Amino acid sequence: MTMRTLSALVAIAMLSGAALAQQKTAAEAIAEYRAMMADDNPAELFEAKGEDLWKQKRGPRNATLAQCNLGKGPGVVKGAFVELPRWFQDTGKVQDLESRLLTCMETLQGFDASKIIHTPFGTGEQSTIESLVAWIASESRGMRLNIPQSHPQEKISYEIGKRAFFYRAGPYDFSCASCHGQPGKRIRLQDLPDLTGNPGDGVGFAAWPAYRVSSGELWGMQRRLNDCFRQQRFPYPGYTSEVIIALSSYMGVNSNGSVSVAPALKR
Amino acid sequence: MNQSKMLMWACAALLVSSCASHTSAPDYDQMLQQVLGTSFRSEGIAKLERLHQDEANAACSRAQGGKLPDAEAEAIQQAALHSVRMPADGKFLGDWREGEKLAQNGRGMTWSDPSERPSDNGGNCLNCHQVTREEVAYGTIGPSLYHYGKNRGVVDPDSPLSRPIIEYTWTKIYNPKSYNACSDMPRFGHAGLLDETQLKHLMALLLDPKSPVNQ
Amino acid sequence: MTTRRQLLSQSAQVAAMLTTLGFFPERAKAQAANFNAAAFEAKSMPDLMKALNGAQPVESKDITVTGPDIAENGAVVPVGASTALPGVKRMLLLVEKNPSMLSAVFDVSDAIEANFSTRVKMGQSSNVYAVAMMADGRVLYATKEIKVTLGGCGG
Amino acid sequence: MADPMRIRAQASAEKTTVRVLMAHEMETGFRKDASGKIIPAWYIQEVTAQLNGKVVLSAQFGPSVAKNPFLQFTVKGGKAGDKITVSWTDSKGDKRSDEATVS
Repeated sequence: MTMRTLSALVAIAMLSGAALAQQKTAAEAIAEYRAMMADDNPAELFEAKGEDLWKQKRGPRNATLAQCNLGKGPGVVKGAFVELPRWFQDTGKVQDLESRLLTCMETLQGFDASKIIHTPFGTGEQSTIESLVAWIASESRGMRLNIPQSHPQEKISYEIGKRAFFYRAGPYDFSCASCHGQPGKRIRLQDLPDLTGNPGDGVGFAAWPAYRVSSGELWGMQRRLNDCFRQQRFPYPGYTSEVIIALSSYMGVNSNGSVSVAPALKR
Repeated sequence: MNQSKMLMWACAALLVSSCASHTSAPDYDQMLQQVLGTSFRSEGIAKLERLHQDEANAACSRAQGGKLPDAEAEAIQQAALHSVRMPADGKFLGDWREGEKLAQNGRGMTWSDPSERPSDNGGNCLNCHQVTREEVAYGTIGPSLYHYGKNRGVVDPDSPLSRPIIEYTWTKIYNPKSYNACSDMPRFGHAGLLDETQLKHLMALLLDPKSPVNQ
Repeated sequence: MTTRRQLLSQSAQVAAMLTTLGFFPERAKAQAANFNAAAFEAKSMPDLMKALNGAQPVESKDITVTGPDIAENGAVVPVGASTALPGVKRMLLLVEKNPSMLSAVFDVSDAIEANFSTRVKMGQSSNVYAVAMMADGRVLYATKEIKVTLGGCGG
Repeated sequence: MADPMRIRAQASAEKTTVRVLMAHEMETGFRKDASGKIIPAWYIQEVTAQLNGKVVLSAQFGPSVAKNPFLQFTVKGGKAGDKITVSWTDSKGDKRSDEATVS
């Protein structure tokens, strides 16, 4: 037992030099790649489309979203994104940006929200929402997250989100915390923000929605978390389901004070 | 839809009895169960039953990343240790080449995968561990496994001297909770993620002196 | 839904299949007037030069190829081709191990510099070439290896 | 109809740097959809750029140019107020043209 421990310790000491040098090169190379991609984020294409869609008369009622209340009053877009999720009196619910957009599309434009909920990501009205969230998030770019916790339901959403974050299950025994529960870790070469605290400006919650390089699509937080649950080997979380909104409350409130850079560019 | 409702009621019923002692503060754990029950649906091979926790996962979830009380951790580890089945033929090492393929393969068990059969699953090792010197795209959630066998003095895996480390490694892959109640690592043998042959290939990757892990 | 890795391996298989059948979807689909379908189907440098009426390429320090050493994702790899040499007619960007190696062709006019950047897909780690076709008939190139890594989450 | 491009043209002392993002799928013809059917190739094949109405660049793209293509090139001279026009034609014959003012 002691022999094994000793040899392991010696091995770690010998290893760290070589491993560190190699790690640094790979990390540097990846940093270089990301720097080359930093400007000219294709998310801009979605932002432009989203702004257009917001102002367009659409849906069965042929109405725009100009009167949509994202939390700061009808039609106020600037600064709304960094205060979501929040509690809304008219629906009596804590809503994130996407569930709130569904409410507006239903009440103002006459769309059937339940139909959109079952529309596959990246198609139909789901792609409308993807462009809308890109634009709405961009209107708060550079602002600090300031997600409210004053309403009791907002506190409950946070507490449920926290428990969902640590909920281990499924064939791999994973929870969100398996990957995002400690600082300084990676999966393959991708850095994993520690989402149990505030990972800093433009990191984690403060980076989404984002343009996903791997699929060439714009992903909102709903889709990001949907794919987390897929990788977690969980069953399928419904679009705008309560667990996703609760997790957003938890991660968002933890990130309060950090600058939002969304829509960012992600792997 | 029906299934999710059923699960919700089942969870609610369970919780009413188990949580009867808590009264004052809102019962967030019960609320979570209700939220899980209404939020998820079965998709492909990823059925709603996957939300069910065994005792170990429930205890580690409650701890929220903190340490479990010693007695609770010990009980989980003992139970895990007892779940481990050593290879039927007494041979622990397969082919490290196959092991390396499994280590690279991060697929398996998602709702977009074709089946839950071990043949459709990868070992996912590189997601969390360094394995060889050549592969730079490795994760760091787990410790580096580079020189795993070499560092532990495994010269001849068949030698009785190697036996303790061989059995330890098999146990660790089969059910990592044997040594760490809240280990982040999946229980590859216990959960039926990989079959015995695949486990042997991973063993060879780590312990065969010819494996790139030990170069 | 398929994963990226499945897609990559499938795309390689499909590419191989199409090659053996001698069938290329893009030939039938060429809609743009000046699009050189043969060049974009070339599998090797000699084939490519044949399609573009170019001489045998010679490596040159005067040509610059830019790109990262490691691409975090093969779906989008930033690459560039440039030279300060006068008399450049055309610049090309090639990815050696893609199903077809030619990614882009830039015709250089007097009004612009021979300096272009774009983003390409790479199915696997490969040499990337910047090629300059000169007015005097010379064909010069620079190359660098770009490693494509496998991703973790969402990969 | 295709979505608009994003064109940025910035003049410095002796040149104008133009950066373009185009909204396009750039399907290779090698990918399969969920049901295993090959998704047909569909990609931008030609790109031209004009400075104040005069063609300064013509380029050809293959299917290996990444989705939502990015292109950067440098025009000799150019000054604030000049017009840069970028046009593309894809393998289905669809076209798109957008204009930006040099800043």
